[in-house]
Amino acid sequence: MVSIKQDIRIGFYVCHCGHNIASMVDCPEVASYVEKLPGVVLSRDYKYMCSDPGQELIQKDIKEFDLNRVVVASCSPLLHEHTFRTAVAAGGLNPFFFHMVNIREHDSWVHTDRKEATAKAKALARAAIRRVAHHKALEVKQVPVNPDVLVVGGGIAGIHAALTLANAGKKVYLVEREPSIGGHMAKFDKTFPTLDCAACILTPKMSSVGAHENITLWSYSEVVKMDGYVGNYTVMVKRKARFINEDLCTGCQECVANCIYKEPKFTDEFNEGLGKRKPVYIPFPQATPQVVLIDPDVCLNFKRGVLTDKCKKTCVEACGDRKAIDFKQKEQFTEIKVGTIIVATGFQTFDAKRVLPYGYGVYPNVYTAMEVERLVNASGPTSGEVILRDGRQPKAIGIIHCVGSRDKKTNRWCSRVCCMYSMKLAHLLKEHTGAEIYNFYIDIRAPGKGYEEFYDKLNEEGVHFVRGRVGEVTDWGMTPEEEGKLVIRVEDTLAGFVRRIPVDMVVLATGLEPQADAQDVRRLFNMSCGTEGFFLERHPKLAPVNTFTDGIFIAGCCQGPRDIPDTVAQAGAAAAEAMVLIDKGHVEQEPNTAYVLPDCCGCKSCLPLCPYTAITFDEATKKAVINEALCKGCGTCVSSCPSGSIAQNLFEDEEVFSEIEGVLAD
Amino acid sequence: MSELTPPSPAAWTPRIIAFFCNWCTYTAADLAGVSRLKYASTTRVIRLMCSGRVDPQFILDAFRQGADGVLIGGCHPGDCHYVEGNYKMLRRFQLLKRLLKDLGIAEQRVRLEWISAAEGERVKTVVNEMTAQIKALGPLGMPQAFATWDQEVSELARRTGDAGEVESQEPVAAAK
Amino acid sequence: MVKSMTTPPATKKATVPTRSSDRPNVQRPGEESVPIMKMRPTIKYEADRVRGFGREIMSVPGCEQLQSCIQCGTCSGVCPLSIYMDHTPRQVMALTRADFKNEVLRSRTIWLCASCYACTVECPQEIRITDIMYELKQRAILEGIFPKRFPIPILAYDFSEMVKKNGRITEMILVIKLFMKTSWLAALGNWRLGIDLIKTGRFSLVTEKIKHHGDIARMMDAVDDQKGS
Amino acid sequence: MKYSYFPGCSLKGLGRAYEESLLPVMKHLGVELQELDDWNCCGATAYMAVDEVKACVLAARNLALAEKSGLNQVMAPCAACYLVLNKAKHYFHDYPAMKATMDRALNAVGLHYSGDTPVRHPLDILLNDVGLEAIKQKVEKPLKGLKVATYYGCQIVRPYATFDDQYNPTTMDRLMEALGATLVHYPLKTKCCGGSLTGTLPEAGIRLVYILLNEAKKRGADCIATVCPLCQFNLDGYHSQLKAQYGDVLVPTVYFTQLMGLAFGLSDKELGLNRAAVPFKWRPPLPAAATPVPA
Repeated sequence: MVSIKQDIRIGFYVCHCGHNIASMVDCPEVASYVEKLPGVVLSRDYKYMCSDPGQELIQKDIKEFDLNRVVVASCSPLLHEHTFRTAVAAGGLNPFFFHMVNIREHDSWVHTDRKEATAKAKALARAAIRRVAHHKALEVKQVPVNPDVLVVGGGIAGIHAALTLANAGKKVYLVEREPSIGGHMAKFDKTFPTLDCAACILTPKMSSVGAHENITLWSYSEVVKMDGYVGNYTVMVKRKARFINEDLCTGCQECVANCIYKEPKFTDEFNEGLGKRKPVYIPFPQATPQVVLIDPDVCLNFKRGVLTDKCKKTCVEACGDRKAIDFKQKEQFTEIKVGTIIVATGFQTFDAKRVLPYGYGVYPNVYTAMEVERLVNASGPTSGEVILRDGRQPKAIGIIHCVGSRDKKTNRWCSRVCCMYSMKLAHLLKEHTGAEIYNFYIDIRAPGKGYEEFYDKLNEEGVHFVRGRVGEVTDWGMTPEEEGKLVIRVEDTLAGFVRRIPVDMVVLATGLEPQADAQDVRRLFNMSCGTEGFFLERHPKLAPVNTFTDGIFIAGCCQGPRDIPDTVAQAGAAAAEAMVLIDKGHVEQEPNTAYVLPDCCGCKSCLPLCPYTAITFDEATKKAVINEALCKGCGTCVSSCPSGSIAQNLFEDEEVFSEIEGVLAD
Repeated sequence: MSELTPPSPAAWTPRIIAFFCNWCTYTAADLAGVSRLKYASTTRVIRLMCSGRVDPQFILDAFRQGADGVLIGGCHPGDCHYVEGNYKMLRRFQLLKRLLKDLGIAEQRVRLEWISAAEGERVKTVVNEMTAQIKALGPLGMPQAFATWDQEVSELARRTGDAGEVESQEPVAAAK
Repeated sequence: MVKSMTTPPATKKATVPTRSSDRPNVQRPGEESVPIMKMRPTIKYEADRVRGFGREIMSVPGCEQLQSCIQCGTCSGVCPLSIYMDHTPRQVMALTRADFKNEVLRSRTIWLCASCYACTVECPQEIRITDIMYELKQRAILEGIFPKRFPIPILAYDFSEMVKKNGRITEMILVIKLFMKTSWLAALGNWRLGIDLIKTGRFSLVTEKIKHHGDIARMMDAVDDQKGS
Repeated sequence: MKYSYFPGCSLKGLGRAYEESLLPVMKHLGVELQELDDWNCCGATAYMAVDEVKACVLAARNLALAEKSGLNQVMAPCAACYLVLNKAKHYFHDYPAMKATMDRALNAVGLHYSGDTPVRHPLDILLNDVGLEAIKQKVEKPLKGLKVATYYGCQIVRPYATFDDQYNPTTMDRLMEALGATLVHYPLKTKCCGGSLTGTLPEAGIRLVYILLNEAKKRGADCIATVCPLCQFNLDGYHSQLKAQYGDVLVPTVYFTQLMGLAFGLSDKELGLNRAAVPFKWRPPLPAAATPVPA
């Protein structure tokens, strides 16, 4: 049989994890099986190895039985490897004389036959026993953390995270793609369920960001490149040309008033296309920074984005001595160094045109919820008056929930906020128009503080709730009362029959989905995405703002749909996580780096393989050299070395071979 | 190419060695567990930091030690935690497949899959698919084959009266 | 004025506490007045379920997705014929999944489905409702549950018999047979149609047949053999 | 361009005007059609209600015959046939048990189906194989001034969206525009005509026909262009009941191929235009002698 070095004394522990493992794996049997394996001095099964008594058991055994290797078979090493290494170290051993076996996520939870699952647990345990005998003592490397933080995205999540960090004295770079921070929240009229005005609660935070000495705000900018590792990231930011010198612009907007275009005539993005703006404009009155910008696509001084200098430039005249307008401005690239990054890039609303039966884009009186937010807003294009595209005031309004949510043909997830914002809009529309209002819903989801009460309130206000997903919105009337109206055809599922309801206005409660470029952002920051395209958290319960890349955190709707309070809470959590690293001052790096063995023949074939240029060639010794600081431990060079002269800590050839051998040795 | 093995016994279940990268596929397998997806208990996962660490020798050794199949899981192209380790693996994998073919090992016995951390469902599908395919192929039985060959060679040597030089160096005893 | 209206007899009994004469009768022209109130419990007991029926339907190719129905009612909302149904398509889905076989197979709904597939393409859970309706029709025909002289199953049956015999359909013969079996009155009501068809040269009683008309029967037998085995 | 042609029972019966107009129009465009030898009923929707498996087996015989004919593609002009043949093909690929049954049944009559033969609709062939440019060049009498409501019905776009959009198909729209006709905004283009319910449950069926006709009339259509023999029959045949029940809502219903024929300068007789109960009297204006036909 396989020989084990004489001095190897292994302690083995199999965890029941309550019933999680024990219900599918016969833990005592695994323990007694392992006990007979060569090198094993002691083998135990225990209810909860990760508990304090469990860890203390390991420490006690190490001393009592003079163990020099420890193997724990329990859950995933991604969850508790660190816990047990710490326990082993506390017992006086080098923490790397430990190996962990995953018999929960990879065994008991995914199999249905107790015999097979037990056999698999034995095989995995046996492999670990063989492997751990080859383990070496290793030292953890400490790397300092740069205390500066980058926050990407200036919606409410990014704003809150940046302010939290800045208030704690950290230096923050806030990068926002749009000309102003504020995100979607800046467009909302009121917020549910308290109905406080979105601008009233957001604007003060926006101004604090603009004025904070610890925050460098770069609006109209994008991150284009990220390098480095936790604690030491190098980031390239593209600052797009707004043709205005931000330092010189005072936000007086005299240029806007004096633009050659007397009337605004271009689509106003902030008002969802319901209003107009000029080529030189400020996105909205409370925009932060209070700096105008010029749209080269429509400005007369440009033609198709290229400077022609053919306009009279009344704006420049109006600006006068301030000289803030700079038509020659080019985009700039700035490199910054930070230790941690918070990604809060938000969401986009579902494109209602994708659900054809609801007629968005076909019937002018079909609106998206975002458009209605602007329509009921006092600072919106109609100053808060609800006037339809055809100039009428609606007497009956249908609000259709779940547009682009809970639908396998578009987005299958529940967007979480639509029920509540639909009810908010129902309330506001009722208040503004006195119209008859119908909500068409599949299920009302109101699970938040004061949310169910808000639903009650709406019922009391006489808003109709019809349980049924609308089949179609049509413009053909079957009865005189339907003529000239939009007709909603729906099954009232609680009444049990089909209804046709004529309305003047249809509001589509569009869902939330990942930003169109979420995949690019994910690659940029080395994150993962869930199948639906939102950024993936490290653990759905226990690490909701961490990502799989250390030092990179996520907050807000880029991780999944959520409302404002949850977003703010999450942004605070992300800021706190960043501060943990900053205040600790250093990070520990897994010592899984590669190193060159003396028998390197100098063939150089490993040099181009390393994406981090950690391998160089020493002309004096004619051998490859690996810079431990640059090596990230992927092991690609190890498996590619033709002479087998590169090895990797924690993943030595003999360790892997013995694992293969062990796992198959039954 | 024909396989080396006799038809499979009824009660036999395949043994598949899976080399999963730490960042994507291992995490996906964890997710499959957390989601309580159910799949065949045929795989034994060996965790590596990156699919780029999978040495072709690991695969050959797995077969030698008695594996019926080898599954390698890495991040999707473009998503590698180490930029491009998965591409390096892909390159090697193509060459290795040719080698295995020449050795008479059926193509379906090795499989390279890109499974991201979010694709727990994919782990289940791939494992089940591969299990079914290998079940159809039957056991590979390399250790037994080695034993037979060794026996033949010893026999030959005994007959030529020079037994000492060709004694088996393979740890065939590892196979039960 | 209210008093002059016909009061439904049932409400005269003291079962309704409020005085009936105080309430305006909201009867619309053409609508029946409330019939005599017959007491019939609508409660369903577990024994009313035909256990396994739902599973059985869901095991038919194309019908698997029924299990993920969220009862949103989109199917009924888009169905052009749901306005005539006793149970809306959504209710049929719920009843099927919950094993209420008798209620489903006796429902008018399955016969009203015109196979336009609007529900199937709109269903947010990608349930192939039309295919489920087909399956339910088949079950009903198989079990002989449909009203006497009800034309749709008769049409379907005649159709299949004619195909089995001739390989093709001669529409006029099919239509005439249908009217004979169901209602002469209906045939009379369609006399204009017949004249039109004759006038426009579309009325033909010459049987369409394929050359190898034995083929169809052989193929059908092959299917039946397999089912039997 | 040569295709195997599966007419289906309707095109030999109630829908013969479809075939009568389809064949000369295709010939005019240089598309060769070879009628599938000894084809049988496609399986159609009524059969689906009796036995889905058998319906698929019926369809499979036609697909096998088409494969045997050596012509790679089969054209099915009737919407119901088009759907059933496609559905059988889907089932053949998606459900191994269904495939086994089909194989077995075909084997009993010495046929074999590999699962490849594409089933094509004439609109698909016209737009994608022949091309609008080639069609435009054949237009001699543009349908100038004719207001058309294009009506696709259910089954060529549902449940399988093969060559056109499921919600808003446009192939016929583009074809009509190429012929010089004016389109009427007709959002009911994929609504149901009632299918066989017009005969079996007239109250329900004829109401659907009424909605279709009424909206076409309200929107000013001179005719409804259709692609399905059953749609044409329903929209055309029940005029007396419709009139009695709903008043004058009639709009002539024609096959799109008949309109193509008119634009190509073919005669009424060649196009079966005399076969409709609600006569379609509009004829393209003669092109001005001096000006060439705009393409």
